[in-house]
Amino acid sequence: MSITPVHYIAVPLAAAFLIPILSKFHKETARIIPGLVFSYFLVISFVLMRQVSNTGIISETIAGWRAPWGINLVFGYFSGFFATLMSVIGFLTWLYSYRFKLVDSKPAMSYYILLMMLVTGSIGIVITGDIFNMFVFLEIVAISAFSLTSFYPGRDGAEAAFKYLLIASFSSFLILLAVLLLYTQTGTLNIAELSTKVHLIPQSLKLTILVMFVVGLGIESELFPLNGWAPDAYSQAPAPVGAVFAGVVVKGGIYATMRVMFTMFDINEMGQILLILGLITTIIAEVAAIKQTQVKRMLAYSSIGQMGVVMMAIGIGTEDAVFAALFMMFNHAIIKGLLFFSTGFLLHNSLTKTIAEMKGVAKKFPVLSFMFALGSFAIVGLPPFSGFWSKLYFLMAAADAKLFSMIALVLAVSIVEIVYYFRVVGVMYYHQPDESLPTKQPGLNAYFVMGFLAALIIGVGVYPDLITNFLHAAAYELTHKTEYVQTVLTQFVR
Amino acid sequence: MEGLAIKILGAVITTIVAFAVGMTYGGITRKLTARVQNRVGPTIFQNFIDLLKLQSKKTNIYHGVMGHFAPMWIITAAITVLMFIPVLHPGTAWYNSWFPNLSFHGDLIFLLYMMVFGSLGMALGAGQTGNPNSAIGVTRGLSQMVGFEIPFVLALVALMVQYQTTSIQDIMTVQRESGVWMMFSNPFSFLAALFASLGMFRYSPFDIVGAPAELASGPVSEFGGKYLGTMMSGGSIFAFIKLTLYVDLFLGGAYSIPELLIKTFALYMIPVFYGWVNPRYRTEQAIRYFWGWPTALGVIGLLIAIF
Amino acid sequence: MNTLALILLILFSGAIVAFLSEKVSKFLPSLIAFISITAAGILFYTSPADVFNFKLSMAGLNFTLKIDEFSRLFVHMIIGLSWLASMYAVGYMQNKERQGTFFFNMLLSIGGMLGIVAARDLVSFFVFWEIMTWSSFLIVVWTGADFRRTGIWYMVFSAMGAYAMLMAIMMIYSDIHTFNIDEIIAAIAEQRLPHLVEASVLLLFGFSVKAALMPLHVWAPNAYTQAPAAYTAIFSGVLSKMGIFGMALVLLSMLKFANPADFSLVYINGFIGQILAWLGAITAAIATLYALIQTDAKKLLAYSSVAQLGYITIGIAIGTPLSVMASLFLAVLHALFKGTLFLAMGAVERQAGTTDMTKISGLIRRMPWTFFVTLVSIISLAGVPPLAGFVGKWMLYEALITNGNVFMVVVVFFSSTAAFLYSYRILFGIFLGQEEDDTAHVKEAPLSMILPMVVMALLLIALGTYPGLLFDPIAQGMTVLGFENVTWQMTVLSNVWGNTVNLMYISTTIGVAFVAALLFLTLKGRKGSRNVGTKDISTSGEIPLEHENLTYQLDFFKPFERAASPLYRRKMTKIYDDLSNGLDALFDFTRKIYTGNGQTYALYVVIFLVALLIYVQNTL
Amino acid sequence: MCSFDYQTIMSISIYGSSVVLMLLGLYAVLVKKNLIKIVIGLSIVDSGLHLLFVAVGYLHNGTAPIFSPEAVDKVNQMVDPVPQALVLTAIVIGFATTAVALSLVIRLYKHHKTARIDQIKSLKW
Repeated sequence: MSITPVHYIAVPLAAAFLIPILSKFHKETARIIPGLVFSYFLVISFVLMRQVSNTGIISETIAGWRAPWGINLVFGYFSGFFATLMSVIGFLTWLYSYRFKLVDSKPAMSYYILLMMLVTGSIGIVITGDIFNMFVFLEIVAISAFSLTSFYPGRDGAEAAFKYLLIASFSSFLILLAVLLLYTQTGTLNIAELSTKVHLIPQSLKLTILVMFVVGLGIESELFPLNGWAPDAYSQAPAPVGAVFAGVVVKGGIYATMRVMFTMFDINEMGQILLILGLITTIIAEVAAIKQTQVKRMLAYSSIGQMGVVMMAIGIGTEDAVFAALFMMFNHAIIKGLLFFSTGFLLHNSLTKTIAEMKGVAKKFPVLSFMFALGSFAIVGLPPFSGFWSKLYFLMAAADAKLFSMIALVLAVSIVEIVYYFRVVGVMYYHQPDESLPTKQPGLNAYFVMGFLAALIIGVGVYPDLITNFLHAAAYELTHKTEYVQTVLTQFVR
Repeated sequence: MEGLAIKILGAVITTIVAFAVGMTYGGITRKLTARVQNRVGPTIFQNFIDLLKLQSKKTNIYHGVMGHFAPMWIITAAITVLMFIPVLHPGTAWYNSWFPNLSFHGDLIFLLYMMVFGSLGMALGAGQTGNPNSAIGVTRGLSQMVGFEIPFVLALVALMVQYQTTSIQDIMTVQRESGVWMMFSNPFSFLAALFASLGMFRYSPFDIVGAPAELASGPVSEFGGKYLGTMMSGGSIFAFIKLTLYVDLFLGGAYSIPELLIKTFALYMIPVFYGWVNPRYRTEQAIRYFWGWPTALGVIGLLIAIF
Repeated sequence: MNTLALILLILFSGAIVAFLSEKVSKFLPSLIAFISITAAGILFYTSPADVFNFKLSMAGLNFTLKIDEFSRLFVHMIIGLSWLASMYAVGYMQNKERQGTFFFNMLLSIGGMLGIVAARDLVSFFVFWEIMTWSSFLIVVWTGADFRRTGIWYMVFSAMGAYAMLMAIMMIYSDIHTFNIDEIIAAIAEQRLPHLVEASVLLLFGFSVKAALMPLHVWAPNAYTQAPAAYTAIFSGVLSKMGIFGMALVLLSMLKFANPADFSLVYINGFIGQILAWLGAITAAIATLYALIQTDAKKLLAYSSVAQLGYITIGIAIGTPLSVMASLFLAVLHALFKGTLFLAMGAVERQAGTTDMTKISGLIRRMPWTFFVTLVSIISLAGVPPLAGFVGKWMLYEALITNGNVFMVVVVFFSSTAAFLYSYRILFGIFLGQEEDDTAHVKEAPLSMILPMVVMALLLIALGTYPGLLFDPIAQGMTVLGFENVTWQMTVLSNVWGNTVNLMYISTTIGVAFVAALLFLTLKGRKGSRNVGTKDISTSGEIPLEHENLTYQLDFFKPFERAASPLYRRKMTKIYDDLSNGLDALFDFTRKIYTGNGQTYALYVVIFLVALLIYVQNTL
Repeated sequence: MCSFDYQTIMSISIYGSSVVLMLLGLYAVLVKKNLIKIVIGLSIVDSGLHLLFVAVGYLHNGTAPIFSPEAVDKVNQMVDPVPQALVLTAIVIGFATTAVALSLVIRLYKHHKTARIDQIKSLKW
């Protein structure tokens, strides 16, 4: 039974179905099965990536219907990078939250199912070749994200989830409308065929569709006017879910935007607008972050800011810029993951989760606070860590495009970033802890996860070639869509 | 070898001459001041008498190492600066060759710094003695020094820039060849330097450093016997040095000892006259005084020198 | 394995080992740090000159590290001073905790500095610059005192400087698509760099932050005071020279090589040079004024470092062979005497508990060696003849006068005369005056702390009469930069107009006169003299009581401060405080956009959609 | 002259009604303060969109797109099946979202004791 992309979706759905039944007999299964699923994800992505490296893009048809009619799954370097990243983050989150219990001791079955659905939905977005199918996966991700945000029974969880739902339903409405208009004009839903037929659409209608896509997906990838829901959702979700939001869910939205911008439509029309949007997002997010008193809300704003910079790189549109965007997303996923994981335990028992509560935490949790400090040094972009290289490549791409005022703004904003990250590190290390601090040390699995992420950050930082040529191939594949269209459409000639 | 012997002999003679002239000028000034205040006043050689008395003291107390070194710093500084001042033009008179000016014609910037060497040494010694008065005196002396250095430097820089040299010997040769004293060729710099000299001699209006009544003679208040004697002789050599410096820079330098004596005495009388009629300035008034008109004159002199 | 890479590897791995070894025993990190620096030093001095270049291509960029003659001078400084400081730190850090982090960051910043000096391409230059910055940041906040004002301000200013530099690097990259410095210089010579002016201004901005020039010096006093004294010696002695190295790189190698035919380039270089020189002069003057009124010795020294850096910047900015030589000579000298002074202050702090001059006085009897070392370095700091400081100052003045910027000479002279004031202040404040009762128990600092200080003091004395020892490496370095014939002899200084100062004569005369006076006074007064303590003084009659301490410490230069009061009125920190408060209010305003009401977010989405549609329809 | 034959009237009315439905729903979501009214507005918008989906695939007196032996020649008479498939999924998704929304409204009401959205903004700035 050879491994194909469809396993990414079939296996978790089956598992999601089995868990409630099995957990009737034995409580622990709810915890073990998602682990198996995620490790199977790792195996799939490893095998498929090896297959991609020697045979190029894999395009798999489902249910026998060939490309333009049936739904097909495409797994190239570009989608492969996202899928692998998401499965790694998913696996690490599962391992980190292995001991995770809802308030009482009963293992939170719903938490594990929803986590699995979240990661599967995102991977679905990434590997599907059909635009409506992508919409469906977007909705799966959205719904599981609503319920995860409102996971804690407290008051704010419900409020954050409702706001998220309200805005996300706008996004689904817009995307659905755009898909419909596309279908009426081109008569097909397959992305590859759409890219060949999109020039038939009259210009004004094409622009409307493009705008709907940008706004719809912009809500998912947290662009400025549309990201009202994001800070609330991140801060109310449990810490591991925050890492999944930052590492996986946002990436899905941005992947969809890139696929729409680069493969379906022609980028240089909307590039300028995306550039400006990204810039405004970064500035406002970082500026809001410095004024935050709650740690997770601050991390939320900072990840919106990082995504703004990624959106700017996409706006520039050259292959180097896309490479920088991918590298930044990779860095953001692992560093933000580390930050969320370490804050998860540092603020385990504090209700308000404010920065003041982290006073003098380094004395009681030396390793955790070291991890947080390492994360904040890396995300700010200081040299020996991986954050520096992605910032450098982004600036080089922007310099090639002669956007100096933009570079200046990005650098100014990263100074703001330095201030609020180092302020937190200062509070952690250089204040006396009040005795009431609970000394509940995290389990071994959490240490392993954080250690792996820290090693990854330092490893990529010291020797970035580990992933740069892999990312160059992904960027090349995105910006030169002919190969993508060929493999998908030639299917039905054979 | 033979030249070296002459040089050493010349050095000793210069020191003696400087010491003698410095002391007698001190005595004359005390005599004149007394006369002005219509009292008889001590003999001209009163300074020598005081010195002998001090040196003859058998026991003297000292307050630790730095206190012991303070007088040596002053006398060393005095002798060193003396060595680098060209006292007389290399002229016809037989004894001119005795007044050595070491091979490199005495650089102006070196002199500016060397004068501070002495006062810093004394300040350290004064500090070691533990007497608060001496410390207060030192601070006033240093602050005042910052005051009068500005016009002094303005004047010197004007000279240096105009004649493209930093050595006194060249300035003397310029005056010798052109026949015009520097006093007349750039008067503003001369005036600025003159005002600065008022501060330099720490004579009456600017004598807050060792204000006799208030600070019990300031920095030197804890030194007695031989130490005070050495300091006095060092001080008088410094007086002679400053006078010859001014003569060399602005009054065309002297060809013979008598001419040198006349010019230096004339210059010395200016601060003395000025001192008789002025009450003592407080430190910030002194500084403001020096940063006022003298600096303006110096700047004008400098502007003239440049264009 | 290339020796240069090996040296850097030793330092960085030494840092990690030192960090981990703290768990093993409290005493280990300082030993490991000392050993790794000695190893790096031995490796550097024993291997031949041409072996020091190292190419690495990684992540699509190629990095070249090469130590040429000019950077060799800075490497001498770095290794020499950090070796002595690490020897000192073995004693100084004895009973402090968290030594692991301290030595980790110390070695990291030393490695960073070596990297900067050896970097021949802008990216590795920037990488090492950032490593140096954040490792020195971690040491500045090591004691944890006053984290916000000292630590965050230091990091923000260095980040501003670093990112200005990064912006300049990107501008250069966008023009000629390379980071290699030699190629950039070639491109400048052929006018293929349209962004030259903006890039060089930004680079100089970055470097003047590190060299603490006037408007950007605000972080320096606090940072130098808060950092532990063992590191401050390196911090103010050598780390600030990286800014000078950078300025030399931009002004002397980049802009200098622009061919003079193109009037604009020569004009730019001259113009920028003049502004920078004037900035240096004003920094020197104002910093010296602020140094006067300090009561804490380390803060006083910090301001004096800012002033000395001002002199060095003037030298570099003027650009004539004599002025560059003067500034390099002063740079090395400043590393020596400022290093010694900070180490001495560390010794005083360790033995007497504090360096606040209003609390301790009269330590000369208790700590004679520290006093001797401070005396020697203060004399050379003030520039008084027998010692090396005079040589540097003389060359700087000659350069300024012969180059014709006379008003700058006056400003520099004013600040160096005022320097005498704070030189005396620090000597008197700590060592002279009457003894405090509670410092009676103070003992002299241990040998491992005294040794490095005495070595540096002896070096200062030697350089006083034989500056040639230092002129030789400087001259070689300057020939690499392109200054043809720099005339120097072992003991004679000469300027363009032919005036010379023979240091041998000066020293011998001073020596002879001093010995003569010494003999005269000690021999003559030997039998009768009596050594009395500082309490037996004639204060117009009354005899001071036993416990009463009459030392004059408070408002030491009040009269001078009153006289120069207009200069003290404008405080630079106030401007930055207002700026940060203004920004804070602006940030608070912008975050109010997220009102919290779900419906308003929905409204934002709809309005944005309509606006985008209208915009897109009629523009594209 | 535009002949208002029966077919155009039908299509215009369907498209028109779907647009009206959408605007109506949008109005409810943006203006109405009560949470439940907002959720209802959302479902109205969804139903408007589903109507549009179906209308797109509509063919005047077309037949159901089922291949039976006698219907093989009437292919061009068949109604386009793809939008209908899409609308089914869209309806299910709309239903799921509304279900989650209502459960959230219940919990919000339990905590905040109010159903007005402008009073539920403890998470701000």
